[in-house]
Amino acid sequence: MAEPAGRGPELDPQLRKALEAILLVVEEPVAASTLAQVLEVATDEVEAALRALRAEYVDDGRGFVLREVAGGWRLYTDPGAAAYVERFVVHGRSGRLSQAALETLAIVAYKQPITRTQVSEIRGVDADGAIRSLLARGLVEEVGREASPGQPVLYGTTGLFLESMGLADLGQLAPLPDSTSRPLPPEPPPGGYKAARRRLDAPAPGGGDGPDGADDVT
Amino acid sequence: MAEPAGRGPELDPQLRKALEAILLVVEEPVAASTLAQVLEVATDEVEAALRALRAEYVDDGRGFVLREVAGGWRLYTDPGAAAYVERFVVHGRSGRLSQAALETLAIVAYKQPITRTQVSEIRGVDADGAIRSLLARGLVEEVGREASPGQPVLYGTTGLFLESMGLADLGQLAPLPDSTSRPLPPEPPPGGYKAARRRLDAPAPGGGDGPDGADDVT
Amino acid sequence: MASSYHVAVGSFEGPFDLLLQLIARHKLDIYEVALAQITDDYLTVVAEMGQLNLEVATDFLVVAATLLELKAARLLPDEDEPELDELTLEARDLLYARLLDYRTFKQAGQALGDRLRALAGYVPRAVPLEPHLARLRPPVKLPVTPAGLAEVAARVLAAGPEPGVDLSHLQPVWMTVEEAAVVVVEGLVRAGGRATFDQLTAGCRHRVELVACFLALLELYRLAQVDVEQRENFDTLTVTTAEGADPTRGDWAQAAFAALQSSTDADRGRSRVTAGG
Repeated sequence: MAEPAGRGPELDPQLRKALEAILLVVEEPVAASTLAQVLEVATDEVEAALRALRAEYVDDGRGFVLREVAGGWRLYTDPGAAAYVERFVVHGRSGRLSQAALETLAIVAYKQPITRTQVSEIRGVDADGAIRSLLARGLVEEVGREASPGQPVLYGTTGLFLESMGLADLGQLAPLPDSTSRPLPPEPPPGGYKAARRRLDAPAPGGGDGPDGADDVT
Repeated sequence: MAEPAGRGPELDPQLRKALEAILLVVEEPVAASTLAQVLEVATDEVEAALRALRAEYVDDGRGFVLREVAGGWRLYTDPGAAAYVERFVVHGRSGRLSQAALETLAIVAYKQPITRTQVSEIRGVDADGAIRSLLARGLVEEVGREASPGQPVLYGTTGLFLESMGLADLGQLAPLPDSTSRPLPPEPPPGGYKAARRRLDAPAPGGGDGPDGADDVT
Repeated sequence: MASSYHVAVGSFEGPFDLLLQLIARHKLDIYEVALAQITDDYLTVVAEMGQLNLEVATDFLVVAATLLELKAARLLPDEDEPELDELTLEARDLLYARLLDYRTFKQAGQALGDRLRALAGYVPRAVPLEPHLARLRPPVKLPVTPAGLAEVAARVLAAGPEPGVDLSHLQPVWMTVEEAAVVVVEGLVRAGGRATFDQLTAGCRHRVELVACFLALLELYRLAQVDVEQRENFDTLTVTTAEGADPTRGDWAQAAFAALQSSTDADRGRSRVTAGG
């Protein structure tokens, strides 16, 4: 994918200058097609130039890199300089996510669109706090409403999620391990469930003629 | 001022990488002395490197330039690419608000005047980016400073905000929906079991609390 | 006593996470484990949650009920009928499927977290536009009506931040299983030794309390303090004091309480041994 060092031929200086200037002001990854439109150049050409530029930055050992994520291109600091950059970026972009938030993020990412209740069912506990946190961080968003009673909100992941994960699109998410392919383990019932049930079903032993005092209770 | 083309000798690759990474993320011009401190390099050396970098960008015809303004250094788009950048800004995404920015705007609107920290506390994540974006779009502005240690800036909404919402003044903001539509808090436990529990915990069952004692419970 | 327990309350994310941790602690493979094996440990942790005044969330109790049922089935003597009860098996399969599902997403979440950390070194440029460019930006279109903004504000203001540890289910406890046992025992005494489950739990105001009472009932049944009668599945449960007990005297209640107490103590003793070994 990355072009070899040879930078000259396909990188028109004017195109490079325009691309670099625009990349400096984008606030989210910008699609090659958008750049092509603004620059009135074929998308192919823009893409080729972006790839050449990406390779050039790497070859030159620059402090910034050009990445293609979330369906677009954007400038990032080179991780090699992270130690210095941290001093100037007061707040980490999303801090550290709690385990609850990560679980919830995974469920939303792989099952989207999904309702809050469905997330809670998988987690076994309420997911409100975690979803709220992910909403606030811009990693998930409301994507619609389910056509069912109460019309619960459906959630999905955002472009920022893809960007943070370094993914071009959701198709690049690592496949989930298939847990259902394994057979269920045995649950040895030494006593036998049927036997247990039968005892429950058996008529009450003795004392069946409890006094009618029961009425007083309620 | 600008060094001649000769770029090699005085620009240590590691120093250049660190400087470029930092320059990519700083929002305000950053002083050479600050960079020197963080990088643990003499200020002279940093200044020389910055000047060399500035010259390098010019020589290479990059789309960005390094300028020394207001006692610091910052990256700017190259004026030679202004036409493209302007077209991108005008035709770019028409200032759609992110969910994070919208939530922050709602908080500022209903809780103004409010500090950045207070907004962050309510949202549970850092609000700097969202406030910056709202400031840049003219929807919120600084309205004063809190009379507390550090005198943090207080933010409020702008006239443009009212105009965008079609409101004459803040008094026309829709009242907050009643919070009772949220899940009810848990009900108190049924009367009696606490008392009963105490009896269970009581040391010796005196034997006297037979059926007659039970009547007291209800 | 709780300190000897390695699974600290609050260090797991929910009932399935707790199950996974218990399975791991016993060095059992998730595909080999008989869930009933970890019933005691699970109940001990849930009881601790109650003592720490954490809400014993409904889902913890639902899982507890399934585990208890599995365990009860294992403890009962084998009779000539080797078939498994369909409902119990179904409950087991469902629980197990949910556990595996949860495990899948827990692992996926960890992978996402690893990836986030690995990529944290890439910081995007996110710098305000130069003033002359900012002026060119088209005016923002607010995507909401005033009423919509109010809704957003209400939601965000009511929510508050996510707690550091996941205690989002932290609420005042309604009723522990121990307390529920008192409700059942005393209700039964007052009723003269026979009452329906509905009558015994008429004072319960929340589903969690009902579940707690049901667990207490199962425990009393296990301890042979009560008998339970049900004509058919989903029919009314009728509870009676165990055969031969005279409910009109205090002795039966005291005996039941004593049995509960020693059972709890025994459970804790077992847990200590398990945790130590």
